[in-house]
Parts: sequence; C-alpha cells; structure tokens
Amino acid sequence: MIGQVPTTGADRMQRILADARDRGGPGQPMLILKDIKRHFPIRKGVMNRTVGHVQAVDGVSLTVMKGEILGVVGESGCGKSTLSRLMMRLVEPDTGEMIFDGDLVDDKVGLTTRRLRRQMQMVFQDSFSSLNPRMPIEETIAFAPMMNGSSRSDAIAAARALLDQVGLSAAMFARRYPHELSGGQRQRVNIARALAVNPRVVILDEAVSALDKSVEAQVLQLLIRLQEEMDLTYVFVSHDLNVVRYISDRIAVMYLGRIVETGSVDEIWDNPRHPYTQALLASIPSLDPDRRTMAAPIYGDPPNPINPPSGCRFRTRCPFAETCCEMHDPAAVTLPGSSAHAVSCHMENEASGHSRVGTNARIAEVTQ
Amino acid sequence: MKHDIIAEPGILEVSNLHVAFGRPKDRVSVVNGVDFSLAKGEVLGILGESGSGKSVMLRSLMGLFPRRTHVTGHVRLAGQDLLAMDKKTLRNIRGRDVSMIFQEPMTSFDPVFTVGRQITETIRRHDGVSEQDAQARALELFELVAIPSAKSRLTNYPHEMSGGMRQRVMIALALACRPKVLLADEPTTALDVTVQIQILLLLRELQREMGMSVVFVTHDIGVAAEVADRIGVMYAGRFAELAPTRAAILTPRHPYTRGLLAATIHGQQRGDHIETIPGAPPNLAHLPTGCAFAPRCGRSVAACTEKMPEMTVFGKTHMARCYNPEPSQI
Amino acid sequence: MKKSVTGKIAALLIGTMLSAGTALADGGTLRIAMTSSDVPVTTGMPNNGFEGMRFLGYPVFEPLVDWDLSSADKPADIRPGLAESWEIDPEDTKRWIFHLRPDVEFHDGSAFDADAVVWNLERFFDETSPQFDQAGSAIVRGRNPILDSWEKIDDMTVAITTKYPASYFPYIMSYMLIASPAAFETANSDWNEYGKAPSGTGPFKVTNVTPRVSVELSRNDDYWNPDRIAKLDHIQLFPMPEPTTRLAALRSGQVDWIEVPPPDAIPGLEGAGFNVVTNTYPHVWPWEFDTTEGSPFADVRVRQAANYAVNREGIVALMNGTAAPAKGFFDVDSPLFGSPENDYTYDPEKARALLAEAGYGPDNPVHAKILTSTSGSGQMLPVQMNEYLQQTMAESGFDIDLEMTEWGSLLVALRNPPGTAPTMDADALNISFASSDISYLAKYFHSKNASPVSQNWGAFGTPETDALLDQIETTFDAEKQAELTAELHAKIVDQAPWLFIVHDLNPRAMSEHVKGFVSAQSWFQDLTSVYIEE
Amino acid sequence: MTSYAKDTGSEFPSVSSYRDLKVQESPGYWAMVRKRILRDPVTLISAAILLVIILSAILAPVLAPYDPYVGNIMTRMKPVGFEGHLLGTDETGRDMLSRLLFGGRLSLIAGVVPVSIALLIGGSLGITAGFFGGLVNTVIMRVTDVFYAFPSILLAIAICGMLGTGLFNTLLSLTLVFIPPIVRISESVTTQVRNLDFVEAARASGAGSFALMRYQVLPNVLAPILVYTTSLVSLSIILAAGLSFLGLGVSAPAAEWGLMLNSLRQMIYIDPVLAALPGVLIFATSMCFNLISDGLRSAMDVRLKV
Amino acid sequence: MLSFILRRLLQAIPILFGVSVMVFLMVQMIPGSPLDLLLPPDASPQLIEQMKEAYGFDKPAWQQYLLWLWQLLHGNLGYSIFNGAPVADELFDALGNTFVLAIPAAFTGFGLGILLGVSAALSQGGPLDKLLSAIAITGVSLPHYWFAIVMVVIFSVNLNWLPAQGMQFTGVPTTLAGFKSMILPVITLSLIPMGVVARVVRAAVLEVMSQEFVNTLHAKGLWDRSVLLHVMKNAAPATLAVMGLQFGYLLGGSILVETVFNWPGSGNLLNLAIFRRDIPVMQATIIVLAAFFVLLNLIVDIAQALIDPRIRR
Repeated sequence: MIGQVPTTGADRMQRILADARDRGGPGQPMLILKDIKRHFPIRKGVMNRTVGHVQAVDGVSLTVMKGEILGVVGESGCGKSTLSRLMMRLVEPDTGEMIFDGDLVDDKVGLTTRRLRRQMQMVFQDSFSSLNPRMPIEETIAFAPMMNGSSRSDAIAAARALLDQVGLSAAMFARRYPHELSGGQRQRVNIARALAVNPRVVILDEAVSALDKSVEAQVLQLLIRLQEEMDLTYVFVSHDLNVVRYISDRIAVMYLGRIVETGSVDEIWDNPRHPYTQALLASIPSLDPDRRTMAAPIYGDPPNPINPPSGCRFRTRCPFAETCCEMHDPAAVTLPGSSAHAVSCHMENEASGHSRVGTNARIAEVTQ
Repeated sequence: MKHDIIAEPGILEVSNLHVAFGRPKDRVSVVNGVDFSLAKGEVLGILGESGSGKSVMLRSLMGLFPRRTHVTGHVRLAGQDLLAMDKKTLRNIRGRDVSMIFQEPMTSFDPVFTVGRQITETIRRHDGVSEQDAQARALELFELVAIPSAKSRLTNYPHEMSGGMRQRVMIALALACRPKVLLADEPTTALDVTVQIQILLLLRELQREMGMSVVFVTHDIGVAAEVADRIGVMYAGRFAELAPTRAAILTPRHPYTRGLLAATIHGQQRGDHIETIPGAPPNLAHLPTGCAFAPRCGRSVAACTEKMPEMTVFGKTHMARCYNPEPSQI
Repeated sequence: MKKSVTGKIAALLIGTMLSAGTALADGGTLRIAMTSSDVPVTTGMPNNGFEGMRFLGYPVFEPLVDWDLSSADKPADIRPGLAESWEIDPEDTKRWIFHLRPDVEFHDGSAFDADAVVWNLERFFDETSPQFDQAGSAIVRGRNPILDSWEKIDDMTVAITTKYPASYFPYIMSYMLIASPAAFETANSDWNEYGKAPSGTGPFKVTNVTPRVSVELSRNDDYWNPDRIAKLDHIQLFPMPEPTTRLAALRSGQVDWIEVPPPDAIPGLEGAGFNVVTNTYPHVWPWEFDTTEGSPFADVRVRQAANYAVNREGIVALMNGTAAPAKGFFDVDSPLFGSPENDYTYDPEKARALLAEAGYGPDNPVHAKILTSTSGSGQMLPVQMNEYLQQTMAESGFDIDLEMTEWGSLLVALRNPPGTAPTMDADALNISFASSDISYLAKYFHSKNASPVSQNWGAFGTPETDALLDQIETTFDAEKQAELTAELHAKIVDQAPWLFIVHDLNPRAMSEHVKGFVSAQSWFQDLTSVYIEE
Repeated sequence: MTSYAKDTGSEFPSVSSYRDLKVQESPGYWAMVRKRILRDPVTLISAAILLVIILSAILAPVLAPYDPYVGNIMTRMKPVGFEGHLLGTDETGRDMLSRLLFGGRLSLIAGVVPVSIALLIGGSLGITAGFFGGLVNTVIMRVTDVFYAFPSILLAIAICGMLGTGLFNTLLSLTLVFIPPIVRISESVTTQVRNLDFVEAARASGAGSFALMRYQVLPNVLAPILVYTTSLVSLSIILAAGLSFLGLGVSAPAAEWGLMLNSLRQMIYIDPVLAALPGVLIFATSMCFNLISDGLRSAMDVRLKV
Repeated sequence: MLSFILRRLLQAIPILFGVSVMVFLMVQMIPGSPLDLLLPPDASPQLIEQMKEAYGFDKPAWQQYLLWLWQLLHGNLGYSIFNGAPVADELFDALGNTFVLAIPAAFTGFGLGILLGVSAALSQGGPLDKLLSAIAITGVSLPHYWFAIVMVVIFSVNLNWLPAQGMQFTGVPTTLAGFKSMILPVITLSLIPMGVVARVVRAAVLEVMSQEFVNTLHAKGLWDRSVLLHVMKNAAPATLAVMGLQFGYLLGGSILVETVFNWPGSGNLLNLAIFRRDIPVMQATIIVLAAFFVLLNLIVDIAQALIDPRIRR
C-alpha cells in the first residue's frame, strides 16, 4: 500500500473492496453501532453503594461507511471520548451491539477484540501521554506489530518507513524519545503508531485539538493524505466544528451521551435542524470584526451527565422546550428528501405534540 | 522605543520589556523587547501560539514571575512603574488597579476554600470592609456575572461548579475592586464553544460598562476578533505585528500573521486548499539571529537572517516587524 | 508581700530541684537500682529470681528458716526465722516439726500462728485452696520439690513431711515466705490486689507500688526483733536492667546504690568517690557440659582439658576484680571443697596433653558449641566473658562456637535434654547457679535429676557420686554430712561435669552517704543495718 | 525542523531499505538521569563516601589489620590511636578498626537485603495490584492495609521478638516491614501509569497483560519505586542496628554496628569517642543513603514535557 | 461528611480484624511454650499440663484465637502469665507514660518540622534551604537511640543538669524534677518526626506553590502571610497524613528510647513481655498499639476531609 498514489472515489472503493480483509462488500457499512450504552457507576455512602451512574454513552446508534470520514462533534462531557473507547473496545458497552464490516464484535461468537484491533486503531488527544516516555518512538510504533507476531527487525524497519511517511525523518527521529519532540511531531508519531498494524479504520479522538493552529493544519492535511493513500476510514471525534467541517464527509452531533443529529457536512452546516446543532454553529466566533456575535445562542453549561434531564436532554437549555420534551425522549427522525439527515427533536416529529412541529424553528430567531 | 500612534499616554505603558528565566548560564529569554501602550477603555488582543511568550508577557505586566526571573524594561500603570516599585505598593495595586483572569478556572482557584471566601478576602484586602459587607459585595458581583442562585453559590467549593460557572466566578473575582486594567490569559480556551461565547460576551459587556482597559491573550484568532479593538501578534517573545483588529485580520502585513490566518481552519470545507506554515515554532533557548520567523518564512530576504527588523509603521496605526512585508490588499 | 510569695515559690522550686538531685535527707531514704527489668511481685513470693528475694522477699516477709546475714567474713548459714526451732520426728526421718515464734504480728496487726503457716502452705501446695497462687506456687514448688504434706500440731507447732528423707530440708524451707492471711481477705481474695498493700512480718513494710517503676518500703517500727529494727526510714527500689542506665543513675545522683555496676566503670566510680562493695558469695559461673554420647565432653579427659585451658585470672582481670577464680562448685577456701586430685590452673600444655590422649590434636581441635544468653540474673557479662573464653581456649585446641540467645530461651534450653531442638545443638550451656547449700549438689549432679527431671542438664552421673549423694540425703549429722560432701565435691571436681570458671563477687556500688552495710556472703543481704549519712 | 517538506511528497522507499538505515541515537531517560546526577555534588560526594564504606566492608578481610573476633584481654579498651590499633580496641581487646570494617558487612546486608527482597516482592505485588485493579487489587491492598496498621518499628520488634534473635530473623522481619509501604507506592504509581493513554494505546495494539506490564508499565514505574526504596535502606540500617541494640537482632560475637554500639555503650563513661564510633558509622551510612535517595529523586524527577 | 466518617469507621473493622489475626499468628510462631519461663526448671510434667490448661494453651489454635477475640471484644485483654495481673491495668498505665512523652515529642517534632519545612520551601534553592534540609535529613538519618546515649553523657553525667533515666513522676509531671526527666527523652523522640515532617512539608509546600492558584492569590494582591495561609491549608492534608504515621511511630517506636531512658512506657512493656514470653501482654500491647494506629489514621482521614472538601466522597 505504501507508495500508492491517491486516486478518485470509485477507484478508492474498488481498492477498499479489494482488501483481502473485506467481508461485507460495497453495501455493508464498515461499522454499525446499535443502541450502545455505557454508564459508569458512582459509589457513595456508608456501604459504598452505587448511588448513580455517569451516563457517558446512553443509547448511541451510528453507522460508519467504508472509506468515509465521520465527524463526531460535541462539548466536553458529552461522551464522545467514551464513544471512541467503546468502538475500540477499550471500554466494554453495557448494552448494545457493534458490527464491524458485517461481523458482530463479540469475543465469544463473533469478531474478537483482538482481531478487531488489527483492523481498527485509535489516536488519542494528548500526544504526550499517549506515548511511552521511556521508549524511543520507533519502538513505540513497532510495538503493536511485534505483539502481533512481526519480527523485531521487520517491525522496526516498517516503523521507520512509517515515520518518513508521516513526515518525520526516520534517520533523525527514530531513536528519539517523546520529550524531544514538539506536540505536532508527537501527534505524527501517534498517527504512525496507529497505522503500524495497517488498520482499515482509525478513530481520531480529538487528535488535533491540543495543537497550535499552524501545526493543526499540517496534521489535518497529513491525515487527509494518509486516508486517501491508504484507503482508510476515519471516525474523527472533536469539539472543534471548524475542523470537523473541514475534514468530514458526514457529521454526528452528540449531546449528553446521545446523538442528536447526523447528516452530511453540507446538510448540517446549511440546514441544522436540532436546536443544539444550531446553537453550536451560532457559537463559533465569527472571525469577522465587522460581524461580531451579539448574543449567546443558549445560556449555561451542559448539565451534569450523572443526572441528565428527563426526556430530551437538551430541553434545559433549549428555548423551544415544552412539556413533551420533558415527558418523552425524542426519536431520531430522518428528514424527508435527504436520506442521511436524521434529527432527534420533537419539533421534527409530527406525533410529538410540540407546538412548533414543522416550523423549522431557528434558535437565532429567539436569541437575537 | 517611542511611537506616535497613540498621542496621549495610555493607562498602561510597556516599554522594552524583556523577561528571561533560569540561572545566568542557562538563561532562556521568553520576552524579548515588548513595547505597547494601552488606552483607557481599549481591548488589546494578544495573539500567539504556544511558546510565543504571550502568557509570560501578560503576567509580567502584574509583576508575577516565578523564581529566578530576570526582567528589564518598564511597565507603567498610570505613570507608575510596576517593575520598579516596592513589593508593598505593587501588592496594593494587584487585584485593585490591575486584575487578572486565568486560563484554567479549575486550577486557578484554591480548592480548599469556598469561592465566596476567595472573593471576600480580596475585597477585604483592598477595601478593608467588614466580612459582612464583603459578602454583600460578592453577592452583587455574582449577580453581575449572571450566576444563577448566586447566594448559595457563594458557599460552593470550586470543584462543585461547572467550568463556565467557575470562569464567571473568576471574572467576578477580577472585577471585585473595579480594576482599571484587566488582564485575561486565555480565559475561554478551556471552555466549550457554547460557553465560550457567553463568557466573551459577558466580558465585552462588562468592559464597556466599566470602561476598563483589557489585555486579552489568546491563541484563537476568532476569539480575538470577537473582543479586541487592537490585535498584537506575538512570535518568539516579540510583537510581529500590532494593528487594529480589522486591519490585522483583513490586511496583515507580517508574513507570520498572514500565514496564521491562512492556516486557521475556519469555514473551509473538504478539498479547500489550506496554506500551512512549514515547520514548528522556534526553540526559545536557541533563537536564530535576525528575524525569528525567517526560517519558516516564504518571503524572507537576506537581511532577515542578519538582524531583527525594527517595528515599521504602515498607515496610522498599523505596525509590523518585517523587511519584506506582505503587500497591502483589500 | 508579693516579693515574699515569689521568694517562697523560688524556694519551693529550688527545693524540688535539690530533692531531684539528692535524697530526702530526713531519716534516710535508700534508693536502690536493681538489675531486674521489672518490679518484683510484692505478694510475698517475689519473682525475678534471688534478686527479688533479696529486695522484696526477706526485707518484707520472713520464712520459717531464715538466713543469718550479719557477717561479711563467713558464708551465710541458716538461722531460726519465724520458727524458733525445728527438729526431725525421731520416728520418721521425713517428718519435720517446726516450733513457731510467739508474739509475732503481721504488718496488718494480725497474729502469726500455725494457722497462718498452714494457710501459706495451702497457698503454694494446694490447688483447691481459695488462696492458691498459681505464679507463686510455680516458684516455690520449683525450689521445694520434695514437700509432701503438713499438719498443724497446735497453735504454735506445725509438722511438714517430705517425699523422701532429705537432710537439707531446712535450707529448702528458707525459700518459702509467710504472708498475712488476714490481708488477703482485705484484698478481696485477689493476689493482684494483695500485691498493692501486702503484709508480712519483716523489718520493712511495702508502702507504695508503682508497677514497672518503683516500690517503696518503709521501716516496720513494730518489728518483733528489737535488734533488727531498721535504721532507714524508707527504701525505694527501681528496676534498671541496663547497666549503663544504672551507672548513669548513680553518677547523676538519682540513686544511692546500684547492683552490678559494669566492671569497667568501677575504677571511675571509685575515683569519683563511690564505694564499690564486693564479697564472695555462693555463686558459680560455669559451663554445664553435655556428658552424653556424641558430645566431645562425654570424655572426661576433654572436660578436664577444658578446665586446664581456662585462664581464670584473665577473666578476673576482664571483670576488673569483681570475680574470683572457680576451681570447683564450692570456693577453694570452703571446708566443703575437699581435696581433689586436679588443681585447675591455667595450663594449656596439660590441656593439650589431655586432648592428645583423647585423640585430638592441633589439626583436629575439639569442636564445641556453647549456648549462653546476652544477659540474665547472675550471668555477669556473658558476652564478653564467653568471647574471652573462646579466644583463650583456642590456644589449647578448643574450637568454640558461641550461640547467643536471650535469657528466656536459655532457661528453656536448660529444661530440655541435650540434642533436643530448644538446646540448639549446644555441647554446653553457660548459666550461673547458686551454690549456697548442699541441696543444690543433688539437683545438679545426681543422675536421677538429669534433664528434663531437674537441673542436671548434661545428664552427668557416676555410680560413685550418685551413691555419695544418696548417703548425704539421709545423713542428719552435720559433721558427717560435711565430710561426705567434701568427699563428693572432690570427686565432682575431678570428674569435671562442668567447666568451672569463676565465682561472682557480687559488686554493688553505692554513694558515700550509704553507711552501715555489711556485705554478707550470700545472695541475700540485710538492709536493716544500713543508714544514710549526709 | 525540516519535516514539513515530506508532507507533500508521496514517494517512499520500500520498507526493506529501512533495515540498515543509519539512525541518529538519542540519549534516553536514564542517560539524562546520569547526566543530572553527575552535576550534583552532594549526591556524588555521598556516593563516594558510601562507595568507600561498601568497598571497605567488602575488602574487610584484606584491609583489617586484625582478626575481628580475636583480641587480647590485656590490651582491652585502648583509646583511638593506641599503638598498633588505629581506632583502639573494644571491651575484649579486639581491634576496633577491624571490627568496624567487618561490621559494615552485616550492617550493609541488613540495610540492603531486606529492602531488595521487599522491593522484589512488594514491587511485584503492588504493580500487579495496580495494573489489574479490581478484585486482585482489593485482595492485595486490604492485606497490605493490615500490615500497614502496625507502626514499622513495632512490627519489626514484634516479629523479631517472636522469632528470636539472629541475622536471618532480622532480615526476615525487616523484609516484612518494608513490603507494605513498597506495595502501596508501587500500586499507586502503577495505577497512575496504567490510566495513561499510552498504556491504552498499547492495549489497543493487542498486547497481552504481561507484555504491557513488562514494556509499558514497568519502565515507567521503576524510577519512583526505586527512589522510594533507596530511602528505605537508610531506615533499614537504623532499624537493624536498633534491633541489635535491643538484643533482638544479630547476636554476639558478630561484628555488627548496632551490636557494637550496644556492647560499647557501657564504655561511654570511660572512652566516649570509642563508644561513639559505631554510631557515627551508622549515621554516616544512613545519611549517605538518604542523600543519594534525594539526589536520585531530583535527578529522576525530570519534567519531560517540553 | 457524616457518611464519610461512618464509612471510614466501617472500613477500619476488617483491618482491625486482620490485625487481630496477624497478632495471634505472630504469637503462635514463638518457639517453645510460653509457660517455660514461668515454670520452675524442675517443674513436673503434671504441673506443666495443669498450667497449660489453666491458661488455655492446651486448646487448638483456632479455639484459642476465638476465645481471645471474644475476650478482646469484651474489653478483656487477659492476664499476664508472668505476674497474673490484668493486662489492661498495666498496659494503660504504660500507654499513659508513653503518651506523656509522645505528645510533647509530637508537638516539638511537628512544630519544628513544619517550621523547618516551610522556611526551607520559602527559600527554595538558597543557602537557608540547604541548611534546613540538611538538619531535616540529619534528623531522619541519626540512630536516635545512639543520640540519646550521647545526650545522657553530656547533660546528665558530665553537666549533671538532667536526670539520666527514669520517669520522675506518675501521671503527668507536676514538679520541676518531673519536667526535667522528660526533657531528654522528648528531644530524642522528636528528632525523627522533626526530620520527616520537615521534608514532607517542604515538598508539599513547594508542590502547592507551583500550582496555578497561587498566581491567582498573588494577582489578588494578598499579603505573603495570607498566601502562606492558603498554601498551608493546601499542604495540610499531606502533612497530616505524615504526622499521623509519625505519631504512630512515636508510640510504637518509643521502645528504643524507653529502653535507653528506662521509661516505663508501652515500648518498655512490650520489650519486657517479649523477654518474658508473656503472650497475653505481648498480644494486648501489639493489638492496642495497632488499633490506636488505625484509629489515628482514621482521625487523619477525617481531618483531611474536613480540610479538603474534594476528599469527602
């Protein structure tokens, strides 16, 4: 694969399907999450009883298509990092299932975690803490292949090749330690490490968030290039809407452990339907001194995920909240006309009884 | 260095500020000659990447240095040189005439005292009022920064509050004694975007109401654009460019400013070309002679590697430190 | 006015300071630092060995048969105590009749009589009696294993029967002290309570007990024997197991009298004006050889060789003159010493010759392991002394291996036959013994008393010595008995079941203010003659 | 920083060509620690003194002018500088210098051996507990808590007092004393490291628990555990000497500093200098270990973040 | 907070249980019979059996344990084999005597330690820091039993200012002589806590001072003493933890100092009990000291939680 020239979409799909590991064919999404839940218990009191749960991920269903870049966006505490770890099986889900290229991920009957991880890798946000400070970086990169049976010399050679490929001169950097690198360089190493097992899917958990602006762009471009060259599928998790917009084909918006809206980049940007998505977009600083933001679209911080609001979780900050929002969880509604655009809001659901159903209410109208 | 851009002396005058850390033999220069003047009621946004010295510069405006810091230059607040004054006077000024907001609202509060106590102690320190009066003032401040159920919030410990609330408390604390100058060190970086905008708007509003001068340090151009009247772009401990916000963003003259703007992802879509600045910020311990940006600069000329360019004034209020500035464009 | 108050306070303070440094002068208080690690039990049967008897036994309580401690010049012997006289039942050599002393009162005012004696016998020998004293019983029975039964003949006469005839029975009876039955009732029949305010008949009364800290004795003005009414007002007894601590306490004036000062400190003490009193007493510091098969000391020649290999003068020098050479169980000057063939001088040549005879040589030294303790009652300076023995005996062809344990373990080892685990494979034990009377001879050297029965640890025994011992036990004529004893002792010296090393000279150091002390040749001392002169 | 240029290129040499690539070496963590220690005079001097003490203990048979167990009763308790005896003689006339030299052996053994064994056992237990967490952690840590409920000196004395005297029992009791604190410290640093992203990342690579512990966790927890452990050596020396001092440690005639201190105690009124010598050595050795521990701590406490 | 305290109390129970098992097991390891020392050397086998029965040593170990535990839970610490006295009386007397030393030693050691530690931290890197740190490290490196002897030689024997040994009072000192008898033991005992606390405080204060909020405090214009108050309160939990441990060591570790000064404290009692193989006394002393140590740690936990609200969970 190394050394191949990026090609266009149809060719790409051809090559993705040509991978010997492909099992599901063109119609099969790379990854399907079905109603995944993960709650972390909180222990308290005299007997150390469980008195509550952090509802980190609370019923997420998501589909990642082959070869696409799915952006997952949300604020801190919305569960997006837990979602990444759930996909990698670093955290086991309480309920729900995950299907990888048609195979159920399950250590007993389906694709084992170990085999899953040969096809799926992850890049963490903190470039420093995700590298072993006592290991030269080439060994960090070679670690996974060695654990999967490569000889040491093969793995090291491949690691050095990867270093060059992610833009770090192997001759200069291979034996360096993480503290000798800058943040951007470290993140390149992390990317190389993820690619070392030749995965099909890479989960990028806030992979560029800690970088300086000038470096962020470099790394993003590197990611895009690698994705094209190596025919990868990305799940790109970030809080930065600008970056998500730039890199993604599709976007999923998360709020308090749930997906509230999914759709193509353009759909989300041009026609955000969920009030939260609208608020997010409206909160981005304008970068135009002549058109400064005059009012905050919503007020307050996201609620504590330990005791999330009943019904629609956004209702406590939503200007359109009504009783039905408190009573019922909104189901995901696929918007007519755009098969990929789905929203979990009572205002999109005729049966919900919300007074603004069908009005296409805009949060900007309320706040201005 | 004198500059005639602002006619009357500002509330805060900084001249030839140098800050270096460490023992003489392994000294690292972090701030390498900063000059600026802050007018009354002005918001100066200072933009820079990590390691540009922006945070250290900001803290030195208050005389806050770690151990073994070597400082030269002048920081004049209403004519008084903060760096030359005795400890006692400086302490009387801190928190009263100049106050500060920090980046991480979690770590900026003492975790073992209630937030109310942390505000009242400042009020009592500077105004010498009774605890009761101080509490009443704290409550007012809480209401001013729009903290819901303010009264009960006063008895909260920092860890019991959300990030946005903590930052509001931080602002309340900074405003406790109606300072003339507010120094803000990346106050919204740790916040979510929906909270960030609230804080920015709050700051903007309070600044106008109180007529404060603000120095606002950030790495996010968007944030600077939202609040600043003027933007200074720092690179390797110096201002590369200092210009009114509009000019800085729309017609940057320094290649670094332009590169930064180009590399900032804001509204671009998949496939859009992004011009990136090659390389990484310089190592402060081994700065190149000449312009520190020259090794990464696409417009560098021979002179760039020889001598640091002086601030050049373009138009009335626009300055940049460059031998070969970007052409002015609209 | 104000000034005078201040002055009073100052005077008070100075007074307290002074009192910390010196004794309360009026009437005289003697402060003694004992070697024991605790205050001996005050119930009338003190623990802590003979030191306990010395300070909390005889001064407070009295036996039927007491010790005459009035002379420093001759070995102390028994004298009438609470019994005015005693005799053997002419019809039964096992039955002894004791005539009790009339008009004796306990400290609590109750009368001493035959009932009191019987009550005390029951205390130690009748498990069913309400006053049975477990701890005291163990001590008394250990010292008096032959007592069998008793009977009250009349108010002032008691008869005691032994298990077998034993001529030395009166000596054994000297270790059983008589406590007041009435006081036991006052103490709610609880020996622990009793210990807080005990009552005996002795010249001193116990007036204050602070566990592990001190005991205060006060003069019994109503003592029955006007000649022995104590001169001292009070005696304070402090346990101080550490020699250095005792030394420091004496030198800093905290006490007036310390037992066993470190020998090295004696010249310094004397130089500083302290009196160091030494005298011989019936004590022997030996190695008890394992004489059983398999031990190198099974061979009498090796035992004799060892006795010739010891530089006793060297040890005396090491002990700074606080010890005397021991060439037998008794002191050489004792009439009971007899005339053995062997005179154990320091003679490495003779030792080597004997070893050669026994099959040892320079390339084939005698390997032997000696078990001793790091400290203990009467052990003197076991570490240094044994290390010195180890050094000097090497010249004569002994390769000695020292095993140091603590006092308790050594006592356990003594109770177990050689070769068993508690003895740690030792070929000899180093533990010091009393040699105050002939009752001990049977205990240590009769084969019927081989461990674990009694204290003949090395299972020594020859038909000759056993027969002599049997004869002594049934000989009631003192002169004849002494004759036989001397004969036996000479045989024992020649057989060398022990390595005879030194006799302790029982050093004690006291300040120059302590007067009137007569150092008896005994484990025990009479404190009634002592007084403090400022 | 020329790496950027590579971003746009996409032609790469084949993997096999990297096999013999000449790679610039970089000093690792331990090299940095070494460098920092070499610049720390206090640690270097302590190490030098300690080295002298250790060497003289090892070379005692060569250096000692006399047999440490044989003396002459006629020349006992001679002062420092006495003819033929540089440091005088002890209470049975043995050469002090020889005994102090040999004494270093037992004292150093008593200092180093229990701590080393405790490091091995306690470190393994602690790392295991920290790494696996859950039930394993609970069992190990609760048992440790029980041991921890005894003040260390009390525990050492209790164990020694019950098992009896001797070098072996001393070592055993001290080992038992040091295991719980080492377990605690190992567990806590391991728990910290285990939750770092790089361990997660390595786990995500399919590595087994053993490989994770060996390659990812161990190199990162070793430094703090080692630093802590070296500080225990000093305590161990003092405790061992204290046990001998009480008569519960090694027994005579062994040359051991604590025991010598005890037996020379009575001479403190006669020749305080002589009596003080073993104490001075115990103090010097334990001080050296403490200073080295401090030096290691600051040398290893490299804030690696740039 | 109440639930926190309750939970900590409950957590202490299994530890105490474990401690009791351990103490019992340790005592079981003692070679030989505990009665050996009590019995006369020539005791008959019958007498030995009889004594064993009287003290319950003839029962299987687990029965002995349960019996002991049962008695323990009823506050009965048993009776000394050696002198038959109730262990509790003697032990609580002894503990009192130990406390009389430990409490002033703790005050001295902790006070000096905090003073030293804070002063060193405030002059970090300077000559004062080096000097104070050297004093602290000396405190932890000195064999204090040796130091005690040296002090006795100087102050008691040569200068004759202070008594060489012994406790010159009962209960609490009321006379000058009483106080004087405490001086040397207290100084000796306070040496280690002084060193340890100084080192911990220095580290804790430096750690706190490196935190961002200290900048906030300075930025507020607070006086140094107010900043120090904040720093100290933040450093308090770490300091308290080490003080708790050290106080425990003062109680348990006083054995060496009590031996040198012939002080009738709990260490002395334990030493005696070991020496005499007096099992009930040994067991009781160890378990009471351990229980006290557990209690102490509990108090420290609670105090920490009171100071630092983040710990209350």
